Amino acid sequence: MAKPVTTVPYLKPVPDGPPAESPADAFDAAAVAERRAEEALIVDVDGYEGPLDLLLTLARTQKVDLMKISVLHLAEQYLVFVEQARALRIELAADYLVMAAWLAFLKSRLLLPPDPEAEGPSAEDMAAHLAFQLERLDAMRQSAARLMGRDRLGISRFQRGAPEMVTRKRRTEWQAGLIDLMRAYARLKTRDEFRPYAFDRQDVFTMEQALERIRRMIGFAGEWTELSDFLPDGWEGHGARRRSATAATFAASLELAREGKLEIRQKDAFAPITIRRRPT
Amino acid sequence: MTELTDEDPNAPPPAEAANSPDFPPPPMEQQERMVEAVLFAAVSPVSIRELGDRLPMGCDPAEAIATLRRRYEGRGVMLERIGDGYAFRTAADLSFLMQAETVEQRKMSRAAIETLAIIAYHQPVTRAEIEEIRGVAVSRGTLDQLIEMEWVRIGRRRMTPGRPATFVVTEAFLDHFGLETARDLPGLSELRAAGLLESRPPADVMGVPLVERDEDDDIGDGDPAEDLFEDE
Amino acid sequence: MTELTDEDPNAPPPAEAANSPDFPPPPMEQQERMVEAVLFAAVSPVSIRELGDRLPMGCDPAEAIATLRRRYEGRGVMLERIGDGYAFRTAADLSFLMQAETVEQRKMSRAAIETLAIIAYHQPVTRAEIEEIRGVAVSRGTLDQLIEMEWVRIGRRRMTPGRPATFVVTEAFLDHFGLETARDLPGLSELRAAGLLESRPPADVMGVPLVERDEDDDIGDGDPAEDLFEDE
Repeated sequence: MAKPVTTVPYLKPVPDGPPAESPADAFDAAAVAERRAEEALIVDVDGYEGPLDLLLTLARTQKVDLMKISVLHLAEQYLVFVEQARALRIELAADYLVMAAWLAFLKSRLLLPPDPEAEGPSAEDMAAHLAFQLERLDAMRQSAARLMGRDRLGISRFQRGAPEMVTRKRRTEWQAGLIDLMRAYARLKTRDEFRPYAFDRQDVFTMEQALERIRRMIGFAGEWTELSDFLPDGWEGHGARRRSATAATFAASLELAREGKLEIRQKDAFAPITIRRRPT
Repeated sequence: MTELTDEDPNAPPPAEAANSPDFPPPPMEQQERMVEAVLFAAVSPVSIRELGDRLPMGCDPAEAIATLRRRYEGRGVMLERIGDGYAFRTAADLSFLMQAETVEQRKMSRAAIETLAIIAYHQPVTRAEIEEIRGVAVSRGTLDQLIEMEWVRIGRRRMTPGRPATFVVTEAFLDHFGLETARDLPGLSELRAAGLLESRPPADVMGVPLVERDEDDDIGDGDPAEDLFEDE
Repeated sequence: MTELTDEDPNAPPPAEAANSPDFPPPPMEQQERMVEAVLFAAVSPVSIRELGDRLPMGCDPAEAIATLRRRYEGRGVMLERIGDGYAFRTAADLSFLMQAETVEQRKMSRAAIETLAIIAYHQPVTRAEIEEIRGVAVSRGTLDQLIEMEWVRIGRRRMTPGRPATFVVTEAFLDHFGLETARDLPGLSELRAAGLLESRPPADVMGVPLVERDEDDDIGDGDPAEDLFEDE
């Protein structure tokens, strides 16, 4: 089984024309065979689904159960294939070359006595795994063929040619619960009750009121007059009403001073504020 | 179920024999199967003549059709004659199975739910009253939709000038909302307790009394007025 | 041919009654007709669940299927189980009559056919595992073609570093190849017994090198796949 591999049989050209019959043609036969060998190799490399596929094809030439394959022999076959391809100046894809390197490594490991120091899998393990991979790929290939040979739909079995369509009726289900109904009603009711927020004006003296009051009174007050004298009747007491009237009157005096209508004076901090009409 | 001949009824006739007049035609049992398969897979009705062309030589498609037709009598599908051809069709009484209902969940528009709420709380209520409460015109479509949903129906006419129609809620409405009667609708105080009336201004916090509204509150505060249900 | 009950078996159930639990389901004879009608009308397999949705309340589609299946044994059309569903398909032995209906099959490359077989037998399987088995990179186009044909879909991600996507076969695959379930793949148990369905090599064994490709596997999350074989 381990006889030296010199040729790879399937790389020999397969004659696809009538064999040369005339002696005159025999002269060229060798050249033709060589040319055909090149062509066949190109065709073959193109036809392989990667190095594992090539290995599987090579393994088949051993005509043994894949599990009993000689991996050493297989590695040699592969390396010869790659050499021939190189000799024919055929560009091999990178993965074929990587496989060649790996197989060369495996071959040397298989030929050398095992190194007790070596780590990792033994050469036998690697060889066994390669054999497993080939068998598994072969099994998948056979399974694919069996699958494609089944009674397939549209080839052997047929579906209904004129299916009857299901007419779709759309029904709308309204999503509304009691809570939605109540919310809607509540929304209406609160809208009725809702008004812009407003103060009760009873205790509020506005700046507009103060402005009007000062404008009316300042004409008579040519002299410095305390601001507190401008507070309207009934607002001079204490509490909210006085604070509101004071703030409004003070703000109004600032506004009139800005307009150039009166002057403001305060002798000290917290001293009474006095105003007078601006002399014209 | 079927009479077996000594031949395997599933065995196809030998390809060459099929169209040779020297071979006897397949048994009727087989011819029936063939017609059954052809009609099933065909895109449109198949005529006797077409069947004759497709079946092996010597077959009698008309007879196969006749026996097949009897076989499917009373079944879920029928072998029907359509024009010159024959085809399988769903039995007429089962056509309801060919309709699939898809249920679409939809939210009601704000206008619709508000109008519905007003009708529920104030029924019987006229359109003018609904508009007065909502403060906007009620489109005819909104009321139509509620009527189509079978949640609202037209009630008695109001005995006022113009005799306007009134709207009331239906049994289906009560059903949907899980109410025994419209009187079970929660009142305003309950809505408030449930936190549904929170948008009221926080007047009490300020200690300032609210200005009285001069507008008449024609909406019953709380339970709907008793007379609103007179026609129930 | 069929046992008649005292009810007219052809009478449709009253429309409102059909889905009301208060009405007894129609007799099995009727249920069988209904299932027959629905399955005849459909192109794709219909699941028991879908049948249950379409038939009146209280029906037992599984039982109807069983009797219907027996009824069509040996006929020109067969009631086939396909994954979770059922469908009528013409008997395979009559394919010689179907030249008119024969569907031009898309030409598949050897790589595509092999990849399909690997996915079917090894599912759920990652792309790296497919490549390990074939010893060659799987082109994106090959998987795309299988997915486009709806024979393969993306399954659950593998809970391993990188969370790679897995591939599984679909119901359309089962339908196309006439398989009830993926467990019925030809020779599956023998392959498993021979240890040939192990997609990962023992960790410590140095496998045949595979040239890495720089193409990204950017397949998105798919539906979680049932691990068809892992739970056996």
